[in-house]
Amino acid sequence: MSEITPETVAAHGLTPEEHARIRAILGREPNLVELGIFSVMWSEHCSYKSSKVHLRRLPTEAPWVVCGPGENAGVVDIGEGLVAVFKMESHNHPSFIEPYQGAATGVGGILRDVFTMGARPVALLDALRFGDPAHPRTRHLLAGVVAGIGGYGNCVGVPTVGGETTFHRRYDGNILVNAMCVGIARRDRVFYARAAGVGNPVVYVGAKTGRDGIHGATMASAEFSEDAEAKRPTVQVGDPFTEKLLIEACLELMAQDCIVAIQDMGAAGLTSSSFEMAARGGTGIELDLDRVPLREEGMSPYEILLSESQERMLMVLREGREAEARRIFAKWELDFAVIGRVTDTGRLVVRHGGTVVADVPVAAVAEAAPVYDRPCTPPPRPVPVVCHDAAVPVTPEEALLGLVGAPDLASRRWIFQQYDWQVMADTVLGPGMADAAVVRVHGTDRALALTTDCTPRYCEADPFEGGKQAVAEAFRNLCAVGARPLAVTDCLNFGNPERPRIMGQFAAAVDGMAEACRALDFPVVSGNVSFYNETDGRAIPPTPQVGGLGLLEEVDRATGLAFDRPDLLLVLVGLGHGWLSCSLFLREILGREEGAPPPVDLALERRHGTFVREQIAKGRVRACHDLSDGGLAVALAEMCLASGIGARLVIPDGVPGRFGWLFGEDQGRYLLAVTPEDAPLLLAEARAAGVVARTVARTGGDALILGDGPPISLDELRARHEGFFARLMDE
Amino acid sequence: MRAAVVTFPGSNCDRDLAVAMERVFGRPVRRLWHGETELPADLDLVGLPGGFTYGDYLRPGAIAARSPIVREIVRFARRGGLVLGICNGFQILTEAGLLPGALVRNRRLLFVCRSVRLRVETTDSPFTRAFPQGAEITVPVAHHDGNYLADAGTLARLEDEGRIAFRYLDNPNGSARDIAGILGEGRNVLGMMPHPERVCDPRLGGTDGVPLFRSLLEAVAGGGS
Amino acid sequence: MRARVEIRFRPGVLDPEAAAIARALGHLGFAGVRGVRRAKVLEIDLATEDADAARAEVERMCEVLLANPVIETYRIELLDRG
Amino acid sequence: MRARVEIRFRPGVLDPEAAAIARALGHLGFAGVRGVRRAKVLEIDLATEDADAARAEVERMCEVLLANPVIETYRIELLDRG
Ligand SMILES: Nc1ncnc2c1ncn2[C@@H]1O[C@H](COP(=O)(O)OP(=O)(O)O)[C@@H](O)[C@H]1O
Ligand SMILES: [Mg+2]
Repeated sequence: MSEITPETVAAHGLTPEEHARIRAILGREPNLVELGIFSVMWSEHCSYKSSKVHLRRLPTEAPWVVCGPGENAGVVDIGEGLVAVFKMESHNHPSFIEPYQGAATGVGGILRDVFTMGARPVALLDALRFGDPAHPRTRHLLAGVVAGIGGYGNCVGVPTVGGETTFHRRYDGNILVNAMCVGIARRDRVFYARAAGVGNPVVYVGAKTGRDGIHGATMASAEFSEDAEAKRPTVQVGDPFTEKLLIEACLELMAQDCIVAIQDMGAAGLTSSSFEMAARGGTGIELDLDRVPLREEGMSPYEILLSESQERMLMVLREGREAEARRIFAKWELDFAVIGRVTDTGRLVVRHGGTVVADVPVAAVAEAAPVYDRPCTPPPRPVPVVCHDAAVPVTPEEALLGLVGAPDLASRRWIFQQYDWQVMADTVLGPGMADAAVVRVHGTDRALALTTDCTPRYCEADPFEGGKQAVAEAFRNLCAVGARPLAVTDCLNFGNPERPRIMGQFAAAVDGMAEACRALDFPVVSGNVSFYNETDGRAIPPTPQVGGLGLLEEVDRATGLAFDRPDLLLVLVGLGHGWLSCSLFLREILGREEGAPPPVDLALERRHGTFVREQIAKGRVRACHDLSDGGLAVALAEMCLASGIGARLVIPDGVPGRFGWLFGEDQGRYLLAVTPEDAPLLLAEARAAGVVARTVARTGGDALILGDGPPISLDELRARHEGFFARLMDE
Repeated sequence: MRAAVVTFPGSNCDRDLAVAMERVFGRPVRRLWHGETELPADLDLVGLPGGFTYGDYLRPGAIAARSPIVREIVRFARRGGLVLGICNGFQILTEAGLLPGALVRNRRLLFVCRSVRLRVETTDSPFTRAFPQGAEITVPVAHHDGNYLADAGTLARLEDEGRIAFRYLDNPNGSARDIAGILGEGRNVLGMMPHPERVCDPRLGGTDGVPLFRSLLEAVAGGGS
Repeated sequence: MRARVEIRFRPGVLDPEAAAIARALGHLGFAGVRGVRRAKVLEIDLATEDADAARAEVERMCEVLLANPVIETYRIELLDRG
Repeated sequence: MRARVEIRFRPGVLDPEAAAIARALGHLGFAGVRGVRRAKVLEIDLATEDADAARAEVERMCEVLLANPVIETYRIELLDRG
């Protein structure tokens, strides 16, 4: 075994102090395999060493939470003996290197996190951030990422029902690909990754192990082989077909009483899966690498342990049930191998070729994992900028046409048409149809509502308010379809945590999220942190992506964007102050990226959300949309486009600024379509509930009219809305 | 109506198809595994569902078309049994030689999932008899390889024999003559790219697929096509 | 023995992927591209060392699975094990 | 001038399609199949008749569009116009 030099240690991303700690734990110098194990277990990705102290501040509990952070995915009760299992994860860097495979394997990974807990995956969402549309790579990255997400999700047969896509030059060198998966399981059949039962077999299932994505740091150590370059592709290739078989086989086995613990092999593959199972269960595990199904010849123990080959799972079975399990995996033509046992030694002992190649104490490694409270520079609190009507060189109609065709607001049809969002035949409201996707819980009258949200320009200006806003917008999008918001998953994408400014952004965003989650009773049950999203010292805007899940008890109440008829009244819920600071209007129309984002009043947010949900439950709301980017005018335009029916918006006398009234992004607001008969009741109940609500528009015709301005035909509006992607992607 | 739906490795609309059939037929649908070497003796209808059998590797439907059960389905069809192939099921039927032509990559090369308008071109089949003549319906497509092609002679014969069951009004994939679905020579086999099973439940945005399944029910109750 | 099977669309079958590649090359400024055709190659390692047996076996593989005669033609070549 | 580009996965990159084809051949009774590898071939007709210019141009096409260097390698061959 080669000698461990300071260079080897550094190449494994470990500091000299961490190296010393390893020596103290082992009572000796680690060998290379052990160094590899520590390197991945103590990596930022696996250990959350920079984020842990902050993540503790997020609320994680509620009566309906069955399992919070710490397992493969979060679990919440959705009634009728069922639970929803969900999580979001990033695959940013791989998607930048190889957009198709990077995004595809991102989807594969998040699916495994969900079905490993015994849930059948029922929906996928994707939150994407690209660079400037004019940047030469953007088109290629966008095409590849979308094809990869579709290529994987469509093939496994899980509908991709929603997501988010925005563009900003600050993502030119660091795109974000965050994928969320939601599954449904029986409450009494949730599986955890906690090894138990000394002597129980440890079983490997799925695809064979190759030299995929082996920890980049190790490339530096020359002693592996001369042709290391050729032998070690760092890009993993996904095989959705095998994943589909793996889902079916695992769920079939889970219906039997064979499994003690199960864990997917994600980052750091066999190492982290076996380690985490043992750590959670307080046991030891013995592995025999000679029994691992391999795709290539001559793989070293180091490579086998650290391979990130996709579509693999590790299980602990009840002793004596191997044959039954093997039969199921044989039926699905998947590899199945007993590769080890659970022990009571508390150590991970790995053998290869008859000798022990690694022997490390599990609990000590987990407990001694470094935790850093890194220096934080609190972000400055920006001041709002004001924008007077006189400073706007365009008409409101021109501004609206500009906004609906802007990269961040244009129709995403080009994207979601490449996703099968209907497979499984339970998608009630798909992409482009509502503020949140609505997926029926198969065989019941219930439905889940799903959304992803974050407004990076707010987070950049003020990470605390931005973090709050991301949670509040998710909450609002769920309420807007009539769902009761239950819980949140997140994916916190930031720059280099070793820089105090970045760490300050992170801490503030987490604080903002925590405050909103607490106020809205909307706990975080799973999540993921992605640091080091920066190139040449330029970080992405802070992007704490939030994934929200809500529950509708009556699927028939699910409410979309589209009016179903003319002569409906549109009621605006919530009060606007014409907040244009940090708005999309300011950026797209006036070319100014500045000022404080709109503050979120969490008490109002909650009150308004509850009111909207109650009105929807009473069957009074024919269509609903929350107000977000682009404010009232854009929300109304989107509703008109979704329904093919026009509307006339009445601008009240005496508003301080027309542009602020039309395009301001004050938070906590909704637009509800109601019949003239229902409107008085709804308005009276609003008053009683302390909710500001007023009628602002009436549906009808085939144009959108802003106040006494000229009509904007829906055809023109649509051409602008659809034009951006058509131009960008079809030349 | 005694119907069955086959599951191959990689099928993913098998449940959807069975649910839609059960909804319209009002009775349970058998589920068959691709490895089975015999069909149940008393079947009226076999459904080949959508999905990505064998990951669409080699050619969509190619590997599944060589399964033991497909040999039996070919025999069943030759005896006059009803066979419905949707999306990947259509691809399997062409690969198995039960239907002429082939389905290749969409002209724009992208996967396409959206609703399309179709015209029912013939009501003279056990799959379409419950539609009004010339009916226009809205049915979703979701595929990467739905671009139907066949040689000129085959296309002419399909037209002459009235075997084009459905035509796109807004062709999403470049199919020759806007073909969305075709009948076999005996009119007892239908392959189509759009997914009628996705529009059998008003909650999912439409019921335009129901007449297709009702046609089958009538055909079987009426003792043949 | 190793066999190499080259499978391509029959003449006259429009290949949208080849057409797209030709178009993309044009857009990228490769003005001299007159046309693009595509084929796929499968290299199959066989147990047998008998050339005739190998060819016959691969011929059957093509008929049974590897090529779709409605749209494709194929050509088999035997290679020394590389 | 016609160029022929053969593109294949780098060694070690998973090729699930090739594996599925090998498995399918096995199921169909071709017991002698030891392994399958896949490649794709692009035949490009070029305006130029200068071999060096053609090779340089196709080399650039591979870099810019045709091959994905992260997972693929390619080989260029010049053919007489067939
Ligand atoms: N990457 C994506 N994948 C799938 N659907 C997407 C994606 N990006 C946007 N969408 C869908 O497009 C629609 C419009 O997106 P967006 O403008 O972000 O909605 P909203 O403002 O209502 O939150 C939504 O239905 C959303 O789910
Ligand atoms: Mg919204």
